[in-house]
Amino acid sequence: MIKPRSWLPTPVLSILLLLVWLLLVRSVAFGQIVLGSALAVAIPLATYRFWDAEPRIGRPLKLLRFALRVLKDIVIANFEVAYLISNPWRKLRPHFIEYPLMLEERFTITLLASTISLTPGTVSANLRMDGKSLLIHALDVDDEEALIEQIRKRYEQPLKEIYEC
Amino acid sequence: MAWIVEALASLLLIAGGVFLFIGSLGMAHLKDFYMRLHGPTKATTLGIGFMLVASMLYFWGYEGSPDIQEILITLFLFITAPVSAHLLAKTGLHLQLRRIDVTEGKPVELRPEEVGERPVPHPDKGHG
Amino acid sequence: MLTLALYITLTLVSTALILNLYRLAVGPDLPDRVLALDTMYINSIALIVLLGLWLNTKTYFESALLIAMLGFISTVAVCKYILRGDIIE
Amino acid sequence: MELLYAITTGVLTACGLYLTLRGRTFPVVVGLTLLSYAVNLFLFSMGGLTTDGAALVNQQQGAIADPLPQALVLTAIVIGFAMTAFVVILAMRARSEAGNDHVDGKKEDRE
Amino acid sequence: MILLWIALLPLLGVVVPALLGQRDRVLSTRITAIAPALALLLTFSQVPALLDGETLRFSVGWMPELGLDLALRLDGLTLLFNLLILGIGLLILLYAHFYLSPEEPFDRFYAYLMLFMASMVGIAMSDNLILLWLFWELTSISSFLLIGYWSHQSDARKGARMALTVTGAGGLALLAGLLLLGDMVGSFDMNVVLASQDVILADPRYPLMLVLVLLGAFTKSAQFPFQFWLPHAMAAPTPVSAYLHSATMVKAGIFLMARLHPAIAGSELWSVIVSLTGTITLLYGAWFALFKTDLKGILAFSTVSHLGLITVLLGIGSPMAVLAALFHILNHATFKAALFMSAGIIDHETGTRELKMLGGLKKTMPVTALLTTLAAAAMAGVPLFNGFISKEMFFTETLATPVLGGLSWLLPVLATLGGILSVAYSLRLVHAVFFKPARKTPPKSPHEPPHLMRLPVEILVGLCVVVGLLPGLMASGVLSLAAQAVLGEPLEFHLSIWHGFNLPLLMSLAALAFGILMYWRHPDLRQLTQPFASVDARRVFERTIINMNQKADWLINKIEGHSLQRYMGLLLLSALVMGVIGLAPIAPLTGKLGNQPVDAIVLLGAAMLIFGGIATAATHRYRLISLLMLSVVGLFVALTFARFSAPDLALTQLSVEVVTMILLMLALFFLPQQTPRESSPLRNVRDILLASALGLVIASLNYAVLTTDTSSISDYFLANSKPGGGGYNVVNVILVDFRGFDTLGEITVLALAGLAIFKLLNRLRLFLPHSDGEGRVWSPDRYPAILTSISMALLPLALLVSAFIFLRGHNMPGGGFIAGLVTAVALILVYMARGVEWAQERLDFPFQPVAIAGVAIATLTGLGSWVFGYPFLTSTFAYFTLPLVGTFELASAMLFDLGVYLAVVGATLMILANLGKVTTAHRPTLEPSETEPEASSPDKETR
Amino acid sequence: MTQHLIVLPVVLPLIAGILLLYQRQGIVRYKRIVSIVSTALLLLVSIGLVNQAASGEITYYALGDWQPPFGIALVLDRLSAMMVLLTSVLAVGAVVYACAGDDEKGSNFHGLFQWQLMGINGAFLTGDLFNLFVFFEVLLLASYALLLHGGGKARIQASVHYVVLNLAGSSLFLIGVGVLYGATGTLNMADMAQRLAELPPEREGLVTAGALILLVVFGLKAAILPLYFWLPRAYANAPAPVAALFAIMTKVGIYAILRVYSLIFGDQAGSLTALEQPWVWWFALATLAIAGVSVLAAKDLRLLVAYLVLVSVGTLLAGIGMRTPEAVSALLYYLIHTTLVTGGLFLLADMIGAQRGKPGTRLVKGRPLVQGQWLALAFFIGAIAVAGLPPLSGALGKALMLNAAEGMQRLWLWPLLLLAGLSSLIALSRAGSTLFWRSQRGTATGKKLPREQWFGVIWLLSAAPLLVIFAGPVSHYTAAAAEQLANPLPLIEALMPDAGDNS
Ligand code: NA
Ligand code: NA
Repeated sequence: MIKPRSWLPTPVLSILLLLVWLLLVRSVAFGQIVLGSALAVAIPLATYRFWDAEPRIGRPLKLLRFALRVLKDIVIANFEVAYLISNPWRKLRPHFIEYPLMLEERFTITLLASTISLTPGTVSANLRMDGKSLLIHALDVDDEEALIEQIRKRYEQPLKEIYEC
Repeated sequence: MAWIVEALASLLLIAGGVFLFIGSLGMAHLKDFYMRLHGPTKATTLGIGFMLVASMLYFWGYEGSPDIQEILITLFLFITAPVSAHLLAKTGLHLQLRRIDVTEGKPVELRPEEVGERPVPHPDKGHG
Repeated sequence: MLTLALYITLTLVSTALILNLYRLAVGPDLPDRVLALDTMYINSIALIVLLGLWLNTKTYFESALLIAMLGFISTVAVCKYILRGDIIE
Repeated sequence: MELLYAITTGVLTACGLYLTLRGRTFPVVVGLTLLSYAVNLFLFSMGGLTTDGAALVNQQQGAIADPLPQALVLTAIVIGFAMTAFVVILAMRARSEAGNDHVDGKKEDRE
Repeated sequence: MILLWIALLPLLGVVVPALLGQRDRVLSTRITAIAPALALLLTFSQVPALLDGETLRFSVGWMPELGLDLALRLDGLTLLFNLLILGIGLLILLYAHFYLSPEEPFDRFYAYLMLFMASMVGIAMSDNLILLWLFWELTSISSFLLIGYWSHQSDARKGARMALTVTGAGGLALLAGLLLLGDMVGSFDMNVVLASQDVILADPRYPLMLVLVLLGAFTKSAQFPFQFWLPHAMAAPTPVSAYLHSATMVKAGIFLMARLHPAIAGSELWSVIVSLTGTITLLYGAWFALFKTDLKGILAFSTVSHLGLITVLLGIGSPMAVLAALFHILNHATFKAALFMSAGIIDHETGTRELKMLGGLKKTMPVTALLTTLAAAAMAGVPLFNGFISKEMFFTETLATPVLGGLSWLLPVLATLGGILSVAYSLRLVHAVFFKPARKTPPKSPHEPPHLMRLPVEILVGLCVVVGLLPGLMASGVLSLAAQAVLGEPLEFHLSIWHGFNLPLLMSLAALAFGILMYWRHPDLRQLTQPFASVDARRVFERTIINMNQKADWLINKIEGHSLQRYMGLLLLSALVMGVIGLAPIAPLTGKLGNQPVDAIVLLGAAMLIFGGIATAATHRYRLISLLMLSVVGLFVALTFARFSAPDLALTQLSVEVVTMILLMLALFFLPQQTPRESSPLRNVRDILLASALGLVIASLNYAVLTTDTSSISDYFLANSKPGGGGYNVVNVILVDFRGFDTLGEITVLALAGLAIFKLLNRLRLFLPHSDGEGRVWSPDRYPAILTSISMALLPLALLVSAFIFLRGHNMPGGGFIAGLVTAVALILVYMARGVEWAQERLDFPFQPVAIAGVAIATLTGLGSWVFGYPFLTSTFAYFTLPLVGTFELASAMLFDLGVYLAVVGATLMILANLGKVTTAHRPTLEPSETEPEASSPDKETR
Repeated sequence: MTQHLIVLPVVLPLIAGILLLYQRQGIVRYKRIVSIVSTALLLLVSIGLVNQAASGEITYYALGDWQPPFGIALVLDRLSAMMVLLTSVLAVGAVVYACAGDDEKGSNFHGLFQWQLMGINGAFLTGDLFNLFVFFEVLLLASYALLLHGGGKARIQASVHYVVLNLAGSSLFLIGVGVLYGATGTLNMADMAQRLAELPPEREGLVTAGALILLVVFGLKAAILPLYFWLPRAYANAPAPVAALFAIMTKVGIYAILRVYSLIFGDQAGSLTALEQPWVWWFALATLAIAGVSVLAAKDLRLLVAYLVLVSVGTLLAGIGMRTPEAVSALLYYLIHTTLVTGGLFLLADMIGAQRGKPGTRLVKGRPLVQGQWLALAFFIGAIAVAGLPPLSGALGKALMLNAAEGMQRLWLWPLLLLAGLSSLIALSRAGSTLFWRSQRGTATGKKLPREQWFGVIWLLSAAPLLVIFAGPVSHYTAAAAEQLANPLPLIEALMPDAGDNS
């Protein structure tokens, strides 16, 4: 595990950047790795000041698992929504739901909000000014509480574990 | 082998197209703004994802070497699409757009402190 | 097979774009139009991908990447404009 | 295809020109922007329309697009952007000086 | 060379008073006088040569392209005029020394006077038509200065302007005439011209030329109907009147007629125009002279009259008539200069020139009275004075000439009438001033002037008398030389007082007798003139000018209208006409290539573009919506570029599009959100027609070019991109190498835009909307949290992408420009998400140096090639191999591209961040409704 | 270094601009020194260029070592050398004048000024049609910025018209260049000329359309009749040193017309030869007529000078319309004269306005002026010169122009030109007598004008007598330049030695 150092303030970001670089250049040649690493070090150094809170990733593996879960949810739930939208006989029951947040940090809240938006059926419509709850618009909901519970369990909890503990 | 890849690619391609279409269809025919918002932000994103996978598969078959570069586009879309959706929803709330009657939820989506102060006359009412 | 798939997909995407255009034209509210525009941007990524498959080239990859990365900024700007008027404050 | 392309350019030009003939600064600016889009399309096509032949000489291909108009258009886009930026802020400034956004800075507002 | 000195000396004389300043008038007068005196001496020194029958000439080339030479001549005519100009000029200088009051800036006066003298000498000596014209107009200008010398007086100003306008206009006609004349003979050389009468008279353009030249002469010499300016020029100080209006300027026209006589006279047209004009002028001037009550007014009108007389003689054109004319030039100059100076003395000593206030000055100013009387007698043509002889000759010639054909008898009668009038006004002048008892007391108590001031008058009067008594001795020499110069051959003549008892003598006597009678009865005649007297030429002139100004103002306002819409309409109309003219002859618009088949993507794109374009125009009143529509066009333009094999353009268009949208929205915030409906339906229809027509032309042109098969220089670029430029991406290689100079200009433009916008934002007073278009208050959530987080996450990724795009540009789509825009957009997103203050804290360097550094790097890259002896912007590239890393290419073009990158980042941020910052600084924070729409703020330093 | 001489008029101001603009704040002295030194160097360089071009040899500079027609080439012939020299002479006067304090009334004056020079010189030197566009944009954007220097409502409003029209003009420029490229396949003007010789007849219409659309653009910059409307207010409202520099801006349009149509549409162009001529001729005459009237209408000295610029535009374009070497020679002489003199008059008007206080340059009664005599003298000289009266340069220029007209041309040109001269005379005499003679009683107040300002005015106005004294050599040069323009073949051959081989 790479530790943050003064010349490498955000190691995870740096690794991510290096990966993105290699994807961009479509090559894993040594020269590109060198160049990519240089950029992966230099860019965080240049943009370090723009991060107001340093997101520490407690458990990277858990993050990966979380990402895969979200991906799966996106695919599966999308089929549902596609069905909902394209079925003209179906009466939709849209909802505005107030979702009380456990998360505190802005960055993690953003991740949660994005996740909610990406998973079909829900859009995070407004983060309250006090940062304590999230207004969600849902396309078709029977049970408000169930939805809140599902979001809490599937997304917010893991995020909290990954970042905020 | 090649034909399997091609078939898979074709399938994914069409699937992507269908999702795009549904996303836009939703945006076109759903009853209120908040509902329309759902279509594009998700179905479309997924549609693009499918098509990119199709493209990757195709070029793998075509060039012979795997290349997952197109993942990046999906990555960027996953980062940016929710922001658009979020801000659009926020804008809709700000403008107090109509929503269909069946919508349930709190009567006021925006709390008083989120609405701002009392309305003021627009200074350039004179010409628009 | 792929050619056929391309045709089908192209038809779907085109229809999607025309639907976007419809929403853009009729509104009724500003956010609807912005949403339509935003969707149009994303759908055009599909067009570029299709073009790449069609022509067997990855020359246009960066164009798609750029839309994915920067396309939302126009949307953000308009939203901010409606919300706050001044988009850089 | 060429005919369709030309018609498109013509329509965009006409729309842009119509807007430049308006009496308020903002539509004029929008018109100039639209006009520059149209002109860029026009200039771009002066080397002919090539469907599959980006001017990258390391890729084997058949017909290669004329790279020169492309380079010219790139320059024109940049210059057009610089000019648009200037003129729109000029419009803003003119409004703050004159109190209205008429292109002639007229005192009275007729509505 | 001596000729050159004669011409130059007065010109040098201009400098003397100007240099001496106003310290010592005596010294100044003396030194100033040296130049003309020397010139006069030099002129005299040439007389022997002239007597030998030579015409002295001097010439150096000046402007061969125009046929202008510095060519001078000295012949009899020049001699005569030089004597007048320099001789009387010297006397005037002396006179002016006393005339000007101590506090007046005499240095200026002297300088003007010398300038005038120099230009008169120039006219007299010019041996080149163009040169003559140059000096001619110079007299107009210097006389303008002299007449307007007392510039605090409205009369002086207006009189000066009128004189300038009339003589200046005449000068322009003269220029045309002289150019025409030169064209007829093929040279502007005076000798050639004077020897080419046959050619000239035979030329069909002769009448036009003659009229133009005579217009010049008549305006200058105050011939009818251009006489009106002269009396008003009397607002000038008297030395000026004495000089300009007796001896010199007004004689310039006469001189011109005399000078060109051998070339352009000798036609019936000449005789008729010139003598008729002269006759009318003669009578007109004389008639009005009789009724003027201003001393100088009388003299002015009498001058007009006498100039008419000389003109008549030149019109008659017979050798003796010419001689008479020359003689009268001399005589008139002497007596009229004397009279003007006397008038000046009277004015100077009594404080008035008004006849009504003068009278009985015989007692207080006996010498002046005597001198004036003698000069007036000469003017009246009393025997034993010089005026008598020339007038006698005039009468003789009027009797002899057949100019008016059947009406030939009329001319002597009119001449006699002129004589009568001249006697009458001369008598009136003398009698009223010196002999009649005064009706009122003048402002000052009159006394004789200082002797030196009177001296010039004495000399001139002396000349009048001596010439009158001994005409043969005093005048024959110079006159014969002058006549020879004008006539081209020696003239045998004999000047004497007594010619026997003949008809001319009878006419003279009749003139004297009836003149006295007329003066006696002139109050009765005054009734007759009343209706004419009310017409004041100056007022008419002023009114005409004012009228002209107003009409011009009206017309120009009508044409210009201060309407951008009109200007734009005209611009587009011009383009339309030009385009149609080009398209008209293209028979089949479709060229050899023909159409490629349309496919679905193209159709879709075209439909989108057309929709977007029309929607942008149609919704223009709802500005934000219009912007959204514009965005559709922008997007599909980018896709069109991609569709037609231009990935670089697609990338550029996409990134520019984003920035443009942000920019337009930033500005829109401070503009009205909607456009009022103010164009009339007619205007809309007109605009739509105009725009569509031009759109059609553009489309046709586009189509015609698209289907044309043209071989272009691009093959070279494709072939040399890799071997010569080191890059596979030809577009990029063109940008940074083949046409790097364009790109250098382009980034300069971008940096300039940043600088210009910075100027615009300076001290900006903003008109701030307190709420949106529907009166809704702004959302209080300034920086939506989700947006702020995403902007942070995106920044490093965007930087990475822009590094990627930058580095691959040379070989693949990309390059410094696009990379720069991506960077800038990512940073702008931070500005949008976090606000100016927050972002500025972290981007705590100014942007201008970044932009300029970009231009600097590009420039330095270009300059680097000088070191190796190559032209500016020559690129180089090389391949390097490092262990493990492998072979890679480094090209100087990449350094150039780095310059582009920096310039783009710097300029874009300069534009957007500055704009954002300005708007934010002015944003009302407290009670929105109570904040005034912004007071001026100090020149804030934004980055 | 001498082989790089041709590119120096572009590079020198570019570098100076970089030095000046790098820091927005900075020591005023330093900026002034850099700016003046650079302009003075530019003057030296351009003297060298004229010297080089005077022999009649045509030299070119292949940027990036890419030979024409492929790369961009700067072409030095008598005309371009002359224009560059004229620009730098004008610039010296303007920049020194600005150092009296105008430069400190806003940001970045000197840097923008230098870049404006870069744009102007580039436009004069380039042999490439698209590069001409780029330099047009450089000089335009710099001029926009400079026009706004010092701020003020009137300037902003004048700018709106100026900028918007020129933006539309830029679009037309691109269309024109595009069509010409599409029809001929090249951008190098000499190459284009050569290709026109073998142009298939079906493309003639295209070339005509492109060329005529370009004519509209150049006409807009040159301020020909239906397109001149942006000029009076923009010029009248510009800060003095900028207005002085603007005196060369219309000449850029005139130069472009001269260059493009004499080179590309010379005798070798067959039926396309001189296609611009009738348009230029008739519209020039109309411009002259309107300008003559406008001069009478002006109620402000600056506006008057602006209209006098318009008179000169009409005159110059009429010279182009005549399209004979004599006429071109005449117009070049006149061009030098009018550029420097109107430039000087703009400066002078500013000085007069400053001395008069509240009435400024409006032609109304005002207080007496400190240094009024000297101002009057300078005004007098400028007025005489610009009205075309002897003994100054305008008279010779006008005589040359009139003399160059042939046959029926005279019938139109002579009356118009002479009457325009007369109306200038009337207007200027009125202006002069109002400003200097009709002053109110009372003592003159106000400060003495700075030496820099006097230098600028004298520097520029001294052209009026100098052009007369050296009329011979100057007109000899212009005649030779005109001769060179009339026969573009040597230029084409100089740029493309293998001309004719690749037919
Ligand atoms: Na590139
Ligand atoms: Na702001």
